[in-house]
Order: sequence, then C-alpha cells, then structure tokens
Amino acid sequence: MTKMLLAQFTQPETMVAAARKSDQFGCRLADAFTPFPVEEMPELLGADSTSLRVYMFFGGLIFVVAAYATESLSAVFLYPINSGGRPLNSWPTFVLFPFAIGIFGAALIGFIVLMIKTGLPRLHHPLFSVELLERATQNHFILALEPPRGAALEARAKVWLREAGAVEVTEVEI
Amino acid sequence: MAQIFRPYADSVVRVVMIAILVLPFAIVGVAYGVMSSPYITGEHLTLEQPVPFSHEHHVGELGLDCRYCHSYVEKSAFAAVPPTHTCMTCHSQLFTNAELLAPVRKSFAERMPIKWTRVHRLPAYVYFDHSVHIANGVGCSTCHGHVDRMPLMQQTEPLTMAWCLSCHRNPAAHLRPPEEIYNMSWSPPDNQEQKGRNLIERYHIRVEHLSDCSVCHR
Amino acid sequence: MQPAARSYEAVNELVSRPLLKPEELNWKFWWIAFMASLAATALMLVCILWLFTKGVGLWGVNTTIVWGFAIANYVWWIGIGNAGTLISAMLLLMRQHWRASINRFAEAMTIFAAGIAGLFPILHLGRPLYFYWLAPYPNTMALWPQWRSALVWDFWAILSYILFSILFWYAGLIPDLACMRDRARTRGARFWFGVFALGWRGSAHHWQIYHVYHTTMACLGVPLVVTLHSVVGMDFAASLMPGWSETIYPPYFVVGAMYSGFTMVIALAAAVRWGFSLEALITVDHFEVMAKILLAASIIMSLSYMTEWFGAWYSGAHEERSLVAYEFEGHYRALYYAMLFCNCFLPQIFWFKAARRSIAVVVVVGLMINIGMWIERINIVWMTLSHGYAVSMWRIFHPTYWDYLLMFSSLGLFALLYLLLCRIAPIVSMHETRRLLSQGAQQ
Amino acid sequence: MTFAPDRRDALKLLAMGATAALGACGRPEEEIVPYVEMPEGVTPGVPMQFATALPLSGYARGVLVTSYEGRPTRIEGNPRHPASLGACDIFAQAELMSLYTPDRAKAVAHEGGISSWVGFETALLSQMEIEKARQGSKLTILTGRVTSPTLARQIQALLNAIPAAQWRRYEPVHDDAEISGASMAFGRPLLAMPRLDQASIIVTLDADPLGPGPYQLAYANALGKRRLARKDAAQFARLYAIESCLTLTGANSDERLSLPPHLIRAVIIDIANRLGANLTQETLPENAQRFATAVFEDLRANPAHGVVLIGRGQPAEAHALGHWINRALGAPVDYFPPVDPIASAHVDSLRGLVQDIDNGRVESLFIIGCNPAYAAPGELAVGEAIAKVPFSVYHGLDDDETAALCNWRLPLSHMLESWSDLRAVNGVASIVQPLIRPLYDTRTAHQLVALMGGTLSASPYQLVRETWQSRAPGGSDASWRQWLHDGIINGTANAPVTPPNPTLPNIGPLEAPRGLSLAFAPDPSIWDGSFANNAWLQECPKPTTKEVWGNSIHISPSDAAANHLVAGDFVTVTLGEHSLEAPVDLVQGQASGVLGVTLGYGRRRVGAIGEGLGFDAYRLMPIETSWAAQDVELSRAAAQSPILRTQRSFHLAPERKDVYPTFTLVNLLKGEIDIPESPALPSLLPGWEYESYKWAMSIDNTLCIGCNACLIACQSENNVPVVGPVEVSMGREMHWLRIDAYYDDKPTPLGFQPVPCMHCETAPCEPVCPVEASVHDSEGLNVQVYNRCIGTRFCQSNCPYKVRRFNFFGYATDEAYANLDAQSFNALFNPDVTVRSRGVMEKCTYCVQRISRTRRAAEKEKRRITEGEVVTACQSACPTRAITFGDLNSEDSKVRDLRNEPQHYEMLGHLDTRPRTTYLANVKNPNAALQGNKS
Repeated sequence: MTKMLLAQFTQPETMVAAARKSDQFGCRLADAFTPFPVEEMPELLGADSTSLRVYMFFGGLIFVVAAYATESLSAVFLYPINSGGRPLNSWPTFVLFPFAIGIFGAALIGFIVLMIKTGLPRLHHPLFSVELLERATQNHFILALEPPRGAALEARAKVWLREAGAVEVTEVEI
Repeated sequence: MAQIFRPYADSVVRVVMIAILVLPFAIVGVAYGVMSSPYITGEHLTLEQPVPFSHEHHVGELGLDCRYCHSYVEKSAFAAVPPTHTCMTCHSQLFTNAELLAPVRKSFAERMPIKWTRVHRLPAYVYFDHSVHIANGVGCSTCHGHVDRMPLMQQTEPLTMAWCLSCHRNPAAHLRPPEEIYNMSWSPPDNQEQKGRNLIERYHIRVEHLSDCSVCHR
Repeated sequence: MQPAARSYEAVNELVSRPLLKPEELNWKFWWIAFMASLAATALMLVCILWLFTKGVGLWGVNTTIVWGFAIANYVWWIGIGNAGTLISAMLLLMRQHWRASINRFAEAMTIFAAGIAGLFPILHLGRPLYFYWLAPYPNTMALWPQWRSALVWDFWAILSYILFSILFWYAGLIPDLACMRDRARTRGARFWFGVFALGWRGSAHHWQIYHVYHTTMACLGVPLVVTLHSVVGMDFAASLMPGWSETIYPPYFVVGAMYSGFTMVIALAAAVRWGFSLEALITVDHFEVMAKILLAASIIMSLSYMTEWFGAWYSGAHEERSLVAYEFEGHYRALYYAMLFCNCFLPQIFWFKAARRSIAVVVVVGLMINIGMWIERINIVWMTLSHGYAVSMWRIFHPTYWDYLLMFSSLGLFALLYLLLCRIAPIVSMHETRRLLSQGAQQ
Repeated sequence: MTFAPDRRDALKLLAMGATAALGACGRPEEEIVPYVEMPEGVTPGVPMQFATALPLSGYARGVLVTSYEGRPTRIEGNPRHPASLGACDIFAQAELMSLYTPDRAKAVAHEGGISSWVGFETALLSQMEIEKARQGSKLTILTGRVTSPTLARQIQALLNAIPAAQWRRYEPVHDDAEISGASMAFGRPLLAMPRLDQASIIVTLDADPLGPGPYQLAYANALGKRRLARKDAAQFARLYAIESCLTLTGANSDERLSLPPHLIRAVIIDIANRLGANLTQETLPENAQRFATAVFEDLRANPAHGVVLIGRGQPAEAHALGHWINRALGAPVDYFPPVDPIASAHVDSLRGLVQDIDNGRVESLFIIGCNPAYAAPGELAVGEAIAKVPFSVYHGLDDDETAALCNWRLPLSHMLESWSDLRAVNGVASIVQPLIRPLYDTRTAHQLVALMGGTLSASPYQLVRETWQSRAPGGSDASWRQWLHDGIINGTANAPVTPPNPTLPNIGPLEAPRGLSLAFAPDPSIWDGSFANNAWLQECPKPTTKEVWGNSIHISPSDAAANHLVAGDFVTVTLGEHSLEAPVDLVQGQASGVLGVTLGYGRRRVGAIGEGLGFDAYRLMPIETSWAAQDVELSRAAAQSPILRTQRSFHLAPERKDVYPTFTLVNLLKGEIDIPESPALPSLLPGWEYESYKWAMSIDNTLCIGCNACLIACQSENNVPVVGPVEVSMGREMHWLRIDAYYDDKPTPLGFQPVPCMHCETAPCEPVCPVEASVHDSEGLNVQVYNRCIGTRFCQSNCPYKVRRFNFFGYATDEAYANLDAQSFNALFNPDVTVRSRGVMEKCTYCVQRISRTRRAAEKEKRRITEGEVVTACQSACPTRAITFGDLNSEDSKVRDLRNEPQHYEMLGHLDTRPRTTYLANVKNPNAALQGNKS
C-alpha cells in the first residue's frame, strides 16, 4: 500500500504547471488522470510508448506473411489448378488479400498490446473506490503524486498544491 | 463511490476477450473434425441389410472371386450388386431352407428385387468408374478394405474428396500389377515407390490429368 | 464550437443527456422512426427469407445482365461505409480537428453500412449458404479459394475493413464509455458502461499509449479504406468488359465512395443535430466544410466521367465507343442523364456561400447526390452488361419489385441500427471534443 | 441385336436413377435395387444404341437411339439411312420429350369417361358386325400419310374384307400441288428429288429445301457438299432464292429476292420463256427482271448443273412448268414414284370425308394418328363433321382436339414404344423397334387395325416380321437382325424412274391481288402443330426471328410502316368470313404485300405445354390453294405484347468483323481475306502447355444453315432444362449452344453462327471465380464444376461471348416449368451429366462426358483416342457437318487443318482469349451481275 495525493484541477494548463513543479516540493509525479490526453504529461511522467508501433508493424507483417503463404501454398503446392492460363503463383493478384488482412492484423495486435501495456481490462481497481477520480473521465484533471515522507513535508505539499490551483487535494492509500 | 465490479470481473472479461479471439478458429477446427469423422463419412458403420450377407464367409472362407458376383466391375462404371439369380445359382442347392436366406428365395420367386442398403456411397455429382480403376492397377482392397474379413460389409475408407485426391495425386503409392487386383491380402512391397512408378509407365497413367476436376465431375 | 458547448461539462452534458436523461428529450420522432425502420427491417427479413426459398430468380437479373441491384447496392453501401473512416482517419491525419464532433457517428455509420454492404454479395449468390467457401479453411474436399478472383479480395477487404472499423470505433469509444460509466446513476447503466469501458481511468500513461494507438490506426485506416474501394472498383476493372476494364476505376471508385459517404454523413449529422439538440456541437460551419468537400468531389467525379468518354474515344475500340454512345442514347439514357445531373451539375450550387451555409440546401443536395451515386453504380453494372461484346446477347434489365423492396428495406435496417445505437452509445466523441475545446482555449 | 423381353424389366430400374444420391449429412439410408435376373446383353451403366426410324409427315428418318438400362435418353441420326445420313433434325431428337410427357393419352376413354381396351373391343366387335354386314359402306378410316408397309398391308387386307369401306388420309403439311404438278407434266404422280450435290446453280422459287421437313437432312447434306469453302473451292454452288417469306433456304442463299407469290409465278414463266416455252407473260418489275436475267444467264452457263425448285405455295401448273424447265436445263433431278399408297390429293381426301359425313355415308369413323379437327383448313369444318359421326374412334398420341370429338379415345403407342416399319421418301424401308416397354396402356395402329379385322391379340412384332418374311432369305433371323442393326432394309430403295418429257402446262399470269397476300408455312419449331406440346421445341428459337413459345404474323417493314405497326402490335387479319387476331413481327426479308404465318399454334387441347400459345393459322387456310391466300384485310387491333425472343439484337455494325466476318467466294479465291489477325498478344506470363489431348472445335459459318439441330442435340445430351415463356421473357433461356443470326442493312441475314463455349485458353471466366468452380483441365477444357459453384455469376459477367447459363430457379429440379417436373421426365435425363440445381452456373462442356467415356475406353485398351472418336452432340446432329471437333495434338487432326484455312478466325480474337472454338467465316457466292440489287 502506498500513499498517494490526488490533486484535482479544472484546467489542464494549471495541472501541467503544477506537475512541472511537483519535484520542488518533494512529490514524485506518479500519474495524471485527465478527460482527454494532455500533451505535456507523458514527457513529465517519463513514459515511452513508441514500441507499440513496432509491435503493430511486426504484428501486421506476420499476418501478411501468413496470408501470402496461405495463398501461394494452396495455389502452387496443395492444389495447383490452371485458372484461365494464369501462372500458379499469380503474385500481383495475391497481394491484395495479405495487404488488407495485414492492416487488420496490425490493428488487432495493436489493440492487444494496448490492453497488455495499459493493464486493461481492469474493471476492479483500487482507484475506483476514490470518488474523486470519477471526475477525471469527465471534466477534471487530477494529478497523482507520491507525497514526500514525513507529515510536515506532506502537509507543505498539500498547501503548495492548493496554491498551484488544485481545487481539491485528497489522500488515498493504494 | 463504491466499486462497480468485484475483483473477479477482471478475469471474466479477459477470458471473454481471449475467447473472442480463439472461438472462430475453434469453430473451424471442430467443424473440420466433425466433417471428417465417421459420423459424416460413414466409416466403420454396420448398416442393416435385408440379408446378412457375409463377405468373410464367401470371400475369405469359400474363396469366391470378386467378379463372380460383381460381374461388371471390369466393363462398367458400376461393379453391380448381383441379381438374385446369382445368389440362387448356389443357394438353390445349399442352405435351401435357411431362415436367413428367405428374402432371397422370396425375391426369386416373386421376381421382386432385394433392396440392399448402400454402404459405399458417393454423391450424385461424382462420376466414379470401377472399370477404369481396375484396368489401371487399383485393387479392390485399396478402397474397400479387407472385405474378406468382414462378416457384414463396412466402409473402411472415408471416401471424401481429399481421400480420393490422396491417391489421384500420388498413384504410385497404391498401384498394383494386374494379377494382384483382386488379391484381398495385397500389401505394398518395400519398393512400392519404384514399382508404382513403373506401373504408372506400364498403365500409361497421366498423373497430371488425375487431379483435373473433369475427371470426376461433369 | 458554439457558446452552449464551451465547457467540458457542457459537452458531456449535451452528449450524455440522450442516454442518461432521456426523459429530458422528446422521443416521439425517434419512436416513429424506430417503428418505421423496424417495419422496413422486418420487410428486409421477409425479402431475404423468400429469396433463400425461391432463389435469385426473384430479381430482374437475366442471362446477360447477371448482376443487378444487389451489386449496385453493395457498391453504394460500401461507398457510404468508407466515409466514416475517411473522416476519422484522413481528417485526423490532416489535423482537421473540427471533425471531432462528427467522426464518432460517421464511424458507426461505417460499420453498419459496411455490414449491410457485405450482406448483398452474399444474398446475391446463387447458393448463399456456401459463401464461406471464399475463406481458406481445412476441409475434406482439399479445396481452397481461388485467390485471383476480385471477389476473394473483396471478401477479405470487407472483412478486414469491418473488423478494423469495429476496433477503431470501439477504441475511440472507450474513454467516452468510461465517462458515461462515471456519469451514470443507475446500476444497470454503470454496469454495462463499466464492462465496455474496460476499466478506463484516464491515466496519463494510458492516454499516451492510447493516443499512439489511435493515430496509428488512423494511419492504417487510410490505406485500408483506399484498398477497400479500389478492390470494389477492381470487381469491375479486373475484367475485360468494355466500360469496366479501365485503370481509372479504383481511384474513381474511392472518390465516388467519399462523395456518397459524405452525403450520408451530412444527412445523419443533420438528423442527430436536430434529434438530440446538438446545434452547439454540430454547427453550420461543419456543413459548410462538408459542402466544400462535396463540391471538390463532384468536380473529380465529372472529370472521371469525362476521362471515361475520352478513353473510349481515344482507344479507338468500337465496343468502347459504342458503349459510350449507348450511355447517351440507349435504353438507360434517362438514368445516365439523371446521374450527370445529380453528380455533376447540382453540386455546383456550392460555389455559393449562401447555399453552403443553408443546412437544408446542403442536406437536400447531398441526398440528391446520394441518389445520383446509386444511379451511377447501377449504370456501371447495367450499361456494360447490357451492351457488351456479344451483340446477339444485348439485353435490358427489368427490375422486379423484389429488387426495389430489398434495396429500400436495407435502408430500414441501417436506420434501425442507427436509432438503436443512439440509445446505447454516445453519438459524439466527448474526449476528442474536449480536447478540441482545450486547444481552442489555448489559441 | 434382339430385343429380349427381359429388357423390359429394366424400367423398374428407373427408380434407381431417380433416387440417385444427394449429398447430405446425417446420412439417410440409400437403397441399391439390383435385378432379379440379369437381362441379356445389358451391362448396367453402359449405354446401348439401337437403330430405328421416326416419321415426319409419315416419312421415315433413320435414327440411332441411345438407351440406358432400357430407357431411351438420346436420339441421333443413322448414317446408313438416306433421309438422315448421320444427322438428326430437331423433331426426331425431340421425340423423347413427346414420349415421356405426362400429357399423353394414357387410357381408353369412352364419351368422356374412363374405359378399357376390353370395353372398346366389345363395342368394336359389335360395330364391326354391323359394318361387315353392309360391306363397310359406312366405315371410313382416316390416317395421316402411311408409309408403313405393314400398316398399309393390314388396312388393305381389311378393305379387302369390307370392300365398300373408305380409307382416307390427310397430312396437314401436304404436297398436293407438287404431286398434281408432276401428274400434269408427266401424266403420273412422281416425287422430284433434286440432286443438290450435283448442281452448281440452284434456284428456289418459293421452295425451302433447307427448311424443316422430312427431306431437310438429305438436302442440307447434299448442299453442304457443294458449299465447302476450302482452299480448293472449285465446287461451290450458287444458291438463288426467290421467295415471299424469309425461309432458311433464303437466309442461306447467295442472291435473294423477295416477291409476292403471283410475281414468283411470273418469274417461273419468264425463265421458261427464255428457255423457249413461249407462254403468255406479264412484265416483271425492274428488279425481278434483272434478277431473272442473272438467274437465267447463270443457268445457261452451267448446262446440266442448274436446277429450279418450286415451292408448295405455288399451284400445280407452276410445278409442272418447273419440271419442264428442269428438263430443258438437263437438271440433276431424281424422280420417284410416291411411297404413299393413296393417290388422291390430301385435301380432296379430307373434303370427301366431310361430304360423306354430311351425306350420312359415315357411321363408323376411325381416325388413326392424325388430328384433323385442328390441323385442317378451318373452312372445311372437319371438327363439326366428326362430331356428327355416331361411332367415332380416335387413336392418337395426345388427348387432342379431335379426341375430344370422338366417342372412343384410344391411346396410341409412341414410335419409340412400338414395333412397326416406315419408308423414306425414296422408298427405303426401316424396321421400327421399341426402345422401351409402353409407359402406359397404349397400343399401336397395327393392333387397332388388326382388332378391326377381328384379331384380338395381334402382335405388332409378328405383323412386321410377316411383312418382311419374304425378303429374308429362308425367313432367317440373321437378315432380320441385320435390318434391326442397320436401321434400313437393304434393297428397298425405289429406283429413280425416267419420266417422259414433261408437257408444257397451260399457265398464264395472274391478276395482281388487290389486297395483301397471306403465305402459310409449317412452323420451323413445331411443324404442323403435332409437336406443340413438346417443350424443347416450343423453346427452340425460330431460325430467323428467334421467336419462341408462340407465332406471329410476319410483315415486311414497309407494310408495317404503312400501317403504323411495330413488332408486338396486334392486328386483325380477315380472309372472307374468317379472321384472327395476332401480333405482328417485322421481318426484313418478308416481301411487301405478303403476310407470313406459320401453322401449329393456337392449340386448344393438347397438354400443359402447348395449349393457348400463339394463334391458329389453319382457321384462315384456304381449301384449294392451301399454302397461299389472296386479298386478306389487315387492321390494327388494340392489344400489344412483346414478341418472346432469345435474341434481341440482330443488327451487326460493319465494324464488328471480329464477331461475324463475311466474304465472297471471289475474295476467297483471290486471297482477299482481311480477317482481323489475332496472334497471341505478347505476355510476361509463362504459357500452359497441353501435351496430351488438346480439344478444339471448328465451326464453319458457311455450312451452318441455322436449322437448330445442334441446339436441340445439346439440350438433349446435356440435360439442359426448358425455362418456359415467362423466364424467356425475363431473358433467362438455358440453351448452352445458341445460334446467332446477324443482319446488316439488307433483308437477307448475313448468316448464322452457332455459339457454344469458346473454351478460351486464357479464359476470362476462370480467374474471376472465387471458388475454383470454373477452371481448366489438363486437356484445355474450360470445365464448370457445378457442385463447387456458389453462383456469383462473375464468370458470365466477364464472359465476352456470354455463353454461360445460370439456374436462376431450379429449372431442372423442383421449380420446373409447367409439368416438366413430372416423374416421367426423369427418364429423359442423361445419367452421365449432372442435373444442375438452382443457383448454379452451367455451360457447354464440349460434351465432356463423351470425351471421358471415350478416354476411359481408350485407357482400358492402353491406347490414345483416335481422330474422330469423340463426337460432340452438336456435331453429330449437324446435317451439313459444319461442326468439327477433335484433338489439335492428333497427327491427322481435322480441326487443326481447318485452322489453316484462309477464312479461319477467332471470335473477338483481339481480346486475347485464345478460344479453342474457332470459326470459318461465312463465304457467299453472289452474282457480280446483281451487285446492288437487293430488295
């Protein structure tokens, strides 16, 4: 169980400004909960997700290769049939199926990776017990901060957060 | 606000999501399993017949030649189930009072055919010709199994298109010399591949033609 | 964005109200529309059952014109099915952020239209129960699909597209479902929104990877949608019939799809705007922009038609020239002129700003274009098949009432799906609108 | 080969074929029903061929009937028979449909109620007692033309017993004018048979030797020999046609002139006068004058090789004059004494019957195998007369109009169920042997006549054998078997007689008719109406108009314009007191001032197929000049309905040489053949090699006369379903092989073109099929796998030739037209060809079942298929041998040789489809002197 401070803002700019300063008050920026993606946050959180595209690329590629292999294997080796005098391996006409299914494959793999990386689906999560968080999906911007150790420092951080524009600061145990 | 879901909901949702991914493949797999199972192909089923004719007795024990009853197998597409007359050539002398043979005698007396139940069945759009297989080195037991060991007739091969093709694509593995066609106990010799290739030459079989659609469907 | 929607909460309220506080809205027209579309869907079901009982002979198809309404309907619906992805993906990539308020229902439109479109080629089969032979699967016949056929490409392109569109739409929906979950007050709503929101919490970590996924999907969606309608074009172009075997077909079909799809978006936008009082979110500006797109598309379409005429003349082939003459003078000439009127002449009204800013004008002209695009598709099917190479087999298509019934009732199914969707999922993307709002505020 | 009675048990096997397996899961049980006793000579699954003969207007055409386990499935020509020479016309082939139709008369009926043969025998015996007592003075037998020596012998014997009885005969398509013309010229009735294979100049004057009829096959065969456009084409006849309606002969002619009948007569007189006849002559119109001059010059330039043929529409005097002209030309014509035992004119015979009845001289009337209540000039009111006869017996195949008027209706056995004998025009006799046990309780005419003579259980077999006993040396079975095997009886041909010099008839010009003329002709599809209930024939497109399921009044475009008519408009045609209402069809080759109608439609009572179609032209038929009427009135009626056709566009733009190029003989001889070259276009793709067999077909458009024999042959061989008039109106006919007729701006067609599947090597239909239902096999056949087809119809939409056919409904199965799904029609199916179900595409397979059968036979003998061993159904039926089929890889391949002819071309070859079916362009032999004279 860790203790968390949840600071609630009404505007993203205020939240971002507060997040930038958070380490000055000894808080470690843990997460933010926002109703839409706030551009600056990933950088502040030090998150990196470019690898998703790599997964999607290779996922799509696997589908492409599998699809093309199915085509050429079936048309050339498993049951070679003369269709209108065309070559058995009519590759120009064979590319469309792999292409289409490859894109779907990338999308599917991407979704799976998305689920894995985000840990979703997660219907039951300790945070759902925090009433405050409900507003993060609607209209409020919430910073999750690991407060500095020590009651005094923690209290100072809370005060600072209010000064930085947080309309509400809650303490939760997760 | 309380939690909407209990912790196990996570597992349920994950299982459902995985199932959505896996299910289509599972359905195809099961369908394939069913379609190639004896339930559909009819293998190893013993069907009820008006007379419990035993190939084991007639072929295995008495040593009757296939062609004695299936007399058109070399001439026609149909091997032909024999006319009642053929049964009566012997059974007017032997077992003349056997209860089992009553339908045969009745058929002969009333000149009404015996209605057998078909064991080896092909769809109407498959034009199978016994005579051309016999003439080209395909033995009876290759498709019909060890008939001489069957008290009641059974289908031993699936008779699916894929099964037909397995031989049509590689006849060398199954061809026999002409003198072995009716040999129920023939089994491929060790050098069957080589012998089969020689037999393809000998029978003038055009293998590339054997997987043409028009060979069986028209 | 109009003042009434200038706060996050206002957006949330506007969008969620129909689902969470239905009592605040007047549902009379929804019910009328629902009952009508339900009846039409029942009719479609009857048409399909009777079709399966009797066979495609119910339609007007004949030995020469073996394709008819079903193929035209298919191409038309798939065209409509393209617009959603075009709007979501292409406009997203082009940073046309105004799209935020219309892309969600356009995506839903995509799925429904593509689904209905996918139904037609199956209904059109002589033996529809065997449609799955187009898929490679292990079977006791040891047979495989014939991969050179444009229909197999179609099958996969549509399947990929529908699945892709569902993923794209659903992925976009997750944060909004979470919002609905958190706004909902009834147990049932919280449960179901909760299930489908997958536990979305709006975490910045999630948002980041989510955002990457969403933009990557948009990048993938563009080539997929272009492929899809190019493949539909190749159903015709990969033949050797006069008037079909033209390299222009794939791009011409893609533009045509965008053209007819946008008109459908316009109609739906107007309906949603009016029905759910979303005037603040879907503004006249949206209609003006879409009218401009229609104008541009109409010019491209006109150019495509002219390219066809030129191509026929320039090829010197008698059959091609004879076909163009047939288009203007043959049995279907009234249809051809109607098509030219709807697709080429009518949209020129959008040169006038007043016309672009009149929602009524944009909707009516849009619907006319949509009709014109259907006529274009039936013309493509009929003209070439009626007037092909074999002179002795020139024939005319006489549609039967089953043709018309199935065509019109499919609109009913589309409307039904749409009306139901309005009651179960937010019809405007809230999170994207919020973001749009915040960016507007920054500027 | 004897016809063992045991074989009749084979019918029981019908059930076996009918319950053939349908693929299904859950495996419902399926029965095998073997024989009790194996019939002699039968190998189950191996078809047998039997020779027999079938009549048309009484005359025999020899046929070979293919039979599977005792059910006939296919009729082909007997090469030994002089009236078929291996070919087979549509009527003979379609007899199978007439055999199996459930509409046949099946049981004895008396006054509308069911009776029995025993009941009839009782009634007949007492009636015959009465008749015998008065020497048969009130008994009349009415038959069609009887050429059966046995039947003639039996009737004669009966007449000997009751000498006062009358035997009358009436054949609707009669040759009264021809016979009396010959009597006029030679003093005795003779049948003239021109030897067309020896003629260089053939002039038909209202005559239609290539048209339907009992001698069509022989004439077409002979003409085909003289119209072979090959590299060495020295022997190419020129065919002139002067006619009022467009006939097949006219459509195939090199020079054609449309004239009304009275002007044709004037042309005959004109030609005779140029030969020195010195008859009164009127001035011909300018174009006719030029035409007659050209014809005469040609005839004069070819002494002993020119012949004129006069048609049945011309009066006896014109025929007599024709004989005179032919004698003056030294024309190659054989004269035969008529086979018909009755000498009097058909019309006189029938009129005599009506008069007899009206005068109360007929109390017992036996009508055998003819239908005069329908098929006779309406003015004679035959039906009303028959109804007056107190004891009338009708013995016929159908329950038809005449049957309805008779007290006793007796079902007649079909010729395929009967023992009998028949003679051809030249007298050659054939034994008719049964191919199947009678399907119903029917009897043959032999049995009825025997019954009238008091023999209760006559055996037709014995009767026929008795007739021919004297010809068999020592009455041996060997010669009997030989006759059955050959299909003809050796030495029965009449020797041609050398008639005396013909006398010049007294013939002068006719006054020009005041109104329109009306020309009658038998229908090209249903003949005199006796095939009206035959679905194959009803759906067989009429050669020049492609009309099906009905007839129409043919009118020239100029007359139509004058009356403001378009095709499909109804008109009322009035002749004297009679009138009829019918749709008109515009026919380019129709002479102005002449309306053309065909007989056989407007059947009031015949069965589910034929009733209520078209209009009955017999009602307007005049008694005296049966085939032409003058001064008819035409007025517009209110109704309008489209003419049902299988071809809608006939006009071929001059640019479309890639479809149907035409050349003149001069072009050919001078090497001026500008066939659009279609070399294989350059391709990046590797080609496919066909190393074993390489099947191909070549069709000679010059030889194709458009007779439809191939179309019906294909339908019969390949189980092609009939779709019915409604489906035809939807444009969904199923014929695998169609015959296109093309016109340019002139009234005579450019020619005919049979179009089966092209079996393209780079078939456009195949790569578009998503499920490999349309694929190539290793012998280059473009095969269609019905059981794999899912019915996308992409193949047909991408077929430039549009030769594929789709089962929009289950035409061959449970959604058949009218009664065509009747159980009895199951016997019609060729067991070697799949019956296609709904939703499946089908098309010409080059008769793959025949190739397969031959290949399997060859494989069993470890040899290659030899040249000419595989004969497709269309090829076998063709009277002119226009269709050649074979293996391009064979050493002596005929079809490959034809590909080297200069006028050889590939249809739409520029599409690079590389068709295996190719054509030889139509070559005509026009007269340079007539250039620009076409009207």
